[in-house]
Amino acid sequence: MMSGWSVIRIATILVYLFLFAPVAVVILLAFNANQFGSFPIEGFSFRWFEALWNNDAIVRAFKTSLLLGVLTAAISTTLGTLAALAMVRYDFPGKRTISTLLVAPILIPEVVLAVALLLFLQFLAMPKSFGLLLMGHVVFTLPFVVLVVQARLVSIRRDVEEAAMSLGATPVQTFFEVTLPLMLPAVMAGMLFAFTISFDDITGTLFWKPGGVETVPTQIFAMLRNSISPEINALGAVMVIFTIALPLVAASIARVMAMRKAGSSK
Amino acid sequence: MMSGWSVIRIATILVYLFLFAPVAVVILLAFNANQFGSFPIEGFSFRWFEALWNNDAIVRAFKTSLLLGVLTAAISTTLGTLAALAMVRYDFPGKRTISTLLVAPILIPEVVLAVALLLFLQFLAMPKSFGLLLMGHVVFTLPFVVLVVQARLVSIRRDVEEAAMSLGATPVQTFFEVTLPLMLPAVMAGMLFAFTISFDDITGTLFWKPGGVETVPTQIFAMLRNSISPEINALGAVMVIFTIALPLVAASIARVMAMRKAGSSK
Amino acid sequence: MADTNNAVELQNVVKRYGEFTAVKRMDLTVPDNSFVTFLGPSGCGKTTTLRMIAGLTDITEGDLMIRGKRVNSLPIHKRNLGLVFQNYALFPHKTIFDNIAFGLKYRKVSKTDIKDKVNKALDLVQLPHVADRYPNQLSGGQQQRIALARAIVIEPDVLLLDEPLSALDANLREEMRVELKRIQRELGVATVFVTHDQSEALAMSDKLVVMNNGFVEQEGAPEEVYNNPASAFVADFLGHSNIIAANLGSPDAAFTQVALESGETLLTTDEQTAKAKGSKDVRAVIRAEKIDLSEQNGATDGVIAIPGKVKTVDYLGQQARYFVEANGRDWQVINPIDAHPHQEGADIFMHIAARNCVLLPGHQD
Amino acid sequence: MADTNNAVELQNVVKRYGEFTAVKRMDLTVPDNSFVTFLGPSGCGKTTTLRMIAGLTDITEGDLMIRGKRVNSLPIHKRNLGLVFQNYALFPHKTIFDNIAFGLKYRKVSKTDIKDKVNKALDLVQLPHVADRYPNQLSGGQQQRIALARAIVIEPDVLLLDEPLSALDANLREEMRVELKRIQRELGVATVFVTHDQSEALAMSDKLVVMNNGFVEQEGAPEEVYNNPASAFVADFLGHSNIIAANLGSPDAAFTQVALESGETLLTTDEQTAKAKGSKDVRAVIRAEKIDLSEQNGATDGVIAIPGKVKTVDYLGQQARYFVEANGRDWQVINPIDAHPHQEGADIFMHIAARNCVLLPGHQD
Repeated sequence: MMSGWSVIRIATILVYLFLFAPVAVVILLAFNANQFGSFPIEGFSFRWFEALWNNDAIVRAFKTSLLLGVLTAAISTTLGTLAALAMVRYDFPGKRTISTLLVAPILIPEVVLAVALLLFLQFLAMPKSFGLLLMGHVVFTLPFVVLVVQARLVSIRRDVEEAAMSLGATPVQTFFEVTLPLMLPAVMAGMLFAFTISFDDITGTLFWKPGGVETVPTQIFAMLRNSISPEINALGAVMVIFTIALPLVAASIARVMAMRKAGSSK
Repeated sequence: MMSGWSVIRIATILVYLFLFAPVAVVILLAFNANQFGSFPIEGFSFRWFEALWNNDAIVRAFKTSLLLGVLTAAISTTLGTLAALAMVRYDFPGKRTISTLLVAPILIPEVVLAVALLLFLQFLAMPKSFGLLLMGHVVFTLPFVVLVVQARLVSIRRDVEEAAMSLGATPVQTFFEVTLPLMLPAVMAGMLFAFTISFDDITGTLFWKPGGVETVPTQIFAMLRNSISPEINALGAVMVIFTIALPLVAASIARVMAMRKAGSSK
Repeated sequence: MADTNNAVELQNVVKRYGEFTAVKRMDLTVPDNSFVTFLGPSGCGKTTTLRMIAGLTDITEGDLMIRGKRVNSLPIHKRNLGLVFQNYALFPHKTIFDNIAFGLKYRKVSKTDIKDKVNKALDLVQLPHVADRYPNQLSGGQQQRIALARAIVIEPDVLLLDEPLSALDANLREEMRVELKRIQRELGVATVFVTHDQSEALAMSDKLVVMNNGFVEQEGAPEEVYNNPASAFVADFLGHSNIIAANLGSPDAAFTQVALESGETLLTTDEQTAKAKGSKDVRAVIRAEKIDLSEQNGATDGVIAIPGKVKTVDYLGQQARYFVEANGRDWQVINPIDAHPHQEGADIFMHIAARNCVLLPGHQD
Repeated sequence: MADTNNAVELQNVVKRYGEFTAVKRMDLTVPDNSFVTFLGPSGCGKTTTLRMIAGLTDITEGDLMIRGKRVNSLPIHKRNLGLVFQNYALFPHKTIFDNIAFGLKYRKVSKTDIKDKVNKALDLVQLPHVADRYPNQLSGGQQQRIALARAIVIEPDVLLLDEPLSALDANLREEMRVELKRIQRELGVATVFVTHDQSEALAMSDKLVVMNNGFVEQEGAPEEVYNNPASAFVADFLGHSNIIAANLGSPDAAFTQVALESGETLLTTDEQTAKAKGSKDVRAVIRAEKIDLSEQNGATDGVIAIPGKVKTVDYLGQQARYFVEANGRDWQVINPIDAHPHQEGADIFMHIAARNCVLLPGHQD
C-alpha cells in the first residue's frame, strides 16, 4: 500500500509543478534584464514594467479594464445582493424555478452566452458600444455575486433578525442594524470576485468590444499575434498581482480589522 | 417594507430575463425556417442543423473538440482523483501548502495561465501541437476535478473504512470494496466537469492551438468574424445541449439507478 | 372576557399551514407572574404556539390577548416581549453591552439610563464584567445568560423562552435551570417556556401544559399532571408507566377492585373510579416508580401484592430499573436501592397501593 | 505474565501525541465473557484506549495482549475484533446482507454457511426481514443493530463498542441498552464499551473503569464504584455529591466522629476510616441521594441529624432535588417524594447514616 501512496505523492507533485511552473517562469522573466528570456536570469530589472508604462496602447487598455471592472463590480454587486436577498428572505411564486435557473448561467458555456448576447443585440439592431460590453460583463459576473451573497445569507440565522424585531426594531431597522452588517463580508467578496472576473475576461470581451477598444487581456492577445515581447511577461505579472494579490490583501485587512475588534475587549 | 421587497422582486426578474433571454432567442432562432432571424418565427425547421452537418469545417471542429474533451476528461480525472486521495487520506510534509495552492489556479486569470503556458513552451523551444493543447486543457480542468473529488472524499467517513479493516479487509481491499465505490459519483461528476470545461474553452485554445486546428468555440469565433450566419444559432444550440443537457441527463440516469437499487428491497 | 390579571390569553386559537393543522383550538391563560411550560415531543405545536404569541407566526383563527388587549395583528416589534432562543441569537457584530442595550435604543431611554439598566441586567445574570466583549468570546452558558439579560432589560410584558437550555450540556443545563427560575421569581415576569425535557418542565413550572399533535393533552400544576395523568400519552411521556386494560369491579368498602386483563386484581380509590364515569372498561396506569418490590409479601389494607420474577436488572446508582414478569406480562419497575438491588431471577412481590392505581376511561385514547 | 483467561490485557500502556500524553501508564484486564466499560468525560483517553486495542492507533509504550498474545504491531485486519461505532459506519452502497457478510468473505466461509450465519445474526438482533434493504432505508436504531450484527457475525475475540448509543434518541437508547446487554450475555463475548453516560455505564457493566485526564481514577464493579468513590472526581462524576473538608476524630465505640469544616459533626464507619490511613485531614463525601430529609429529628444510633432550611426545590416527578442551607453551607439533597415534596423555606433535618459518609484521604486530590 505504501508504494501505492508513493505513486500518488509523485503524481501530486508533478501535477502542481505543471500548474505553477509556467506562471512562476513568466513572473521571473518579467524581472529579467535580458531581452530574450532565458535562464539563468541575467540581472534583476524593472525595465519591462517601465516599457509597459510608456506604451500608450497598454496604458489605455489598462484604464479601460479598470473602468470596466469597477463599473461591473458596482452594478453586479448591487443587483446581485438584491437578488440574493429576494431568494433567501422572500417567498414568491416561482422561487424554486428561479433558484434552479440561478446555477444554470454558470453552466452555460461562456462562448454560447457571448454569441447569444451578440446575436441578440444584432437582432435588436443595436450597435456595439462600451455600454453593451459593460452589460455583458454584468451578466457574466452576476451569478457569482448572487451565489456568494446567498451562501452567506443562508448562514445568517433567522432568529437573530427575529430577536432584533422582538426588541422593538422595525423590519427596515433590523435590516440595517443586523442583516446588512452581517452580510457585508460576503458583499465585499462578491464585489472583488466580480472585479477580477471582469478584469480577466477575454471570451466575452472579444465578441462584444467595439472596434478600437481594448482591455488588458485582449491587448495581450493582440500583442501575441504580432510578436513575443518581454513586455508581455511584465503585463502577465501585473495581472497576477491584480487578480490574486489584491483579493488576498483585502482578505488580510478584513481579518486584521476583525481581530482588532475582537481584541478591544478587556 | 413590502414596497422594498417589490423592488427586489422586479430586479430579480429583470436580472434573469437579462441572463436567459439571449440564450432562449438563440435557441429559438436555430429552429427558424427564415434566413434572417426575426420574430415571429416563420415556420419550424431543422435546416440550419442540416447546414451544420454539411459544413466540413464545422464537423472537423466538432470532432477535434470531442477528442480533446474526452482525452482531457480521462487524463484530468485520473490525475485529479489520485491527487485528491493524497490530499485527504495521506499525510505528507507540505500538505497544507499544496492544499492552499490548490485553490490558486482557479483564481489565476485564465489569460495569464494561457500566456504563461505559451511563453513557457516557447522558452522550452517547443512548437505548438495538439499534445500541448491537450496538456493546457488538462492544466485548466485538473483543479476542478481535484476539488469535486476531494469534497466527496472528505464526506466519506473514515470509520466506514475502519469498519471494513476491522472485519478483515486489507487496506487495498478496503479501497476497492468501500472507498472507490463511494467516491465514484464524484469521480464521474469531475469527469463531466472536465469535459464541459474543455469543450467550451476558448481563451486557452486560441492561444495554444496549432495553425489550422479549430475547436467548436474557435470555429464560431472565426465564423463570426466574417459574417453572421443562422448556422451559428444552430451551433450555439448544439453547444448548450452538450454542456447543459448532457450532465443533467447523466445526473438523472444516476438518480434513477440509485432509486431502482433502493427500490429493489422488499 | 379578557381578564387583565392574565399576561397572555389564547381563545380558540387555531393555526393551519395549508392542509396541515399545527395547533387545534387552543384555550390557555398565562396568569401574571406565573411560569407556564409547554411540554411535548417535537412537532406537537408547542413552538408554533410560542411563535404565535410572539407575533412571528400569523394566527389562523381565534384571539390572542396580551394584558387584555387583542394583538392578533400587532407586529412583533410593537408587542413588548422578551424572546430567548435555543441558539442564543445574540448579535455577533455587537458587544455584549450593545446587545443588551439594543432594545432600549428603541424605547427612547437616555444614555445614562441605558448604562444603568444594562449594568443592572448584567448583575442579575451574574456576568458583570463582560460588557466590552463580543458574543463569540463567551461560553454557551454565558451567551444564554446575555440573551436572557437582553430580553428582560426592556421590562417585557411576557418572557418567551424557546428551549433555551437545549443547546447547553447536561451539568450546565441543571445550573441554568436554577438560575433561570431565580431570575424569573425575582422579576415576577409572566413567562412561557417551551421544552421537550420532562425534568425541566416538572422542576420549573407553576403550570404545565402537555401538548401532543396540536392538542393540549393536560394542563395543571406539575404534581397534579405527574400524579394524575389525564391520558395514556401523558402517563407515558412523563416517566415510565405500565398501562393495562382492565375492568372495574363494584366498590368494596374503602376501595374498588380493578381486574387487569393480564389476570391480576388491583385496588383503586373512589377519586380514581370517578374518572371512569360509570364505564366498566378502563385502563389502569401504574407508574414504574410507584411499585414497591420486596421479597416478602407485604400486602396490607389497600396494598395489593403481585408475585413475579425479576427478568432483568439495570443498575442506575441510587435506583434500579427492573423488568418483572408476572402472568406472562412484563412490568416495568423503578425502585430505589437500599443495600443491594434485587437479583435477576429472584422471586419477588410487586406492591401496588390503591392510591397509585390511576384510571383512564375507555380502552383506547 | 499473560493470562489466557483475559480476552484483553494492557500492561503499562502509554499513548503520546507529540508533547501531549493522551493515556498515562494504563494497566487493565478484560476478563473472558465480561462487559468492561470505560467511563469518563470527553478527552479523558477512553476512546484512545479503545482505538489502541482495535489497532487503529499505535501504542507508544507498553504491551497489549489479546488472548495472551502480544499484538502491539499486528495490523487491525488480522486482530479478529468486532467494532461498533457511534455513527454505525455501515457500508451505504451494500445491502444489509452484504454488510453483515462482509467480514465472512475474508474468512473463507462457504456461501451457504455465510447465508446461515447472516440470517442467524439478523435473528439475534431481531431484524430478520431487512436483508435486502440498504442502510439508508433503516432507522438509526435499526442501523445500529445491523452494525452490531456485522461485528458479532465474525465471532470476534473481543467486541469493541465506541459510544454506540450516543447517536440514538433517549427512549431508543434505553431500549437498545437492554438489547445490547442481552446479546452480549447470549454470546458471552468479552466486550469493551466506551461511554460518557453514567447511567449506561452503571446499568450495563460487569466492570467499570472511570477515566480522567488519561488516568484510571477507579476501577471496579458498578456498585462498588458508585458507593465507594476513590476520588472526588468519581464522587462528583457519578451522580451528585457533597464533598466537604473534615477532621477525623477518635473512634467512639462503633463509629468514628468526622468534624466538617462547616461545623457539623458526622459519624463514619471503621471501613471508611481505614481509607484515611492515620491522617486526620480527610474529605467527607455524602451523596445527594443518601441524605434523608424529614421534618422530625430522627437521629438514632449511627445516624446524625443536621438541622437546615430548604432553599430551593426542584420537582422531578418521583424525586425532588433540594438545596438545604445549614450553617451557611448549601447541601444538595435528592429525595424520593412520598406524598408531597418539602416546601421552600421549611425547617428540616438532614439525616446521614454513618455508612453513607464516605471518606477520601487528604484535603485535595
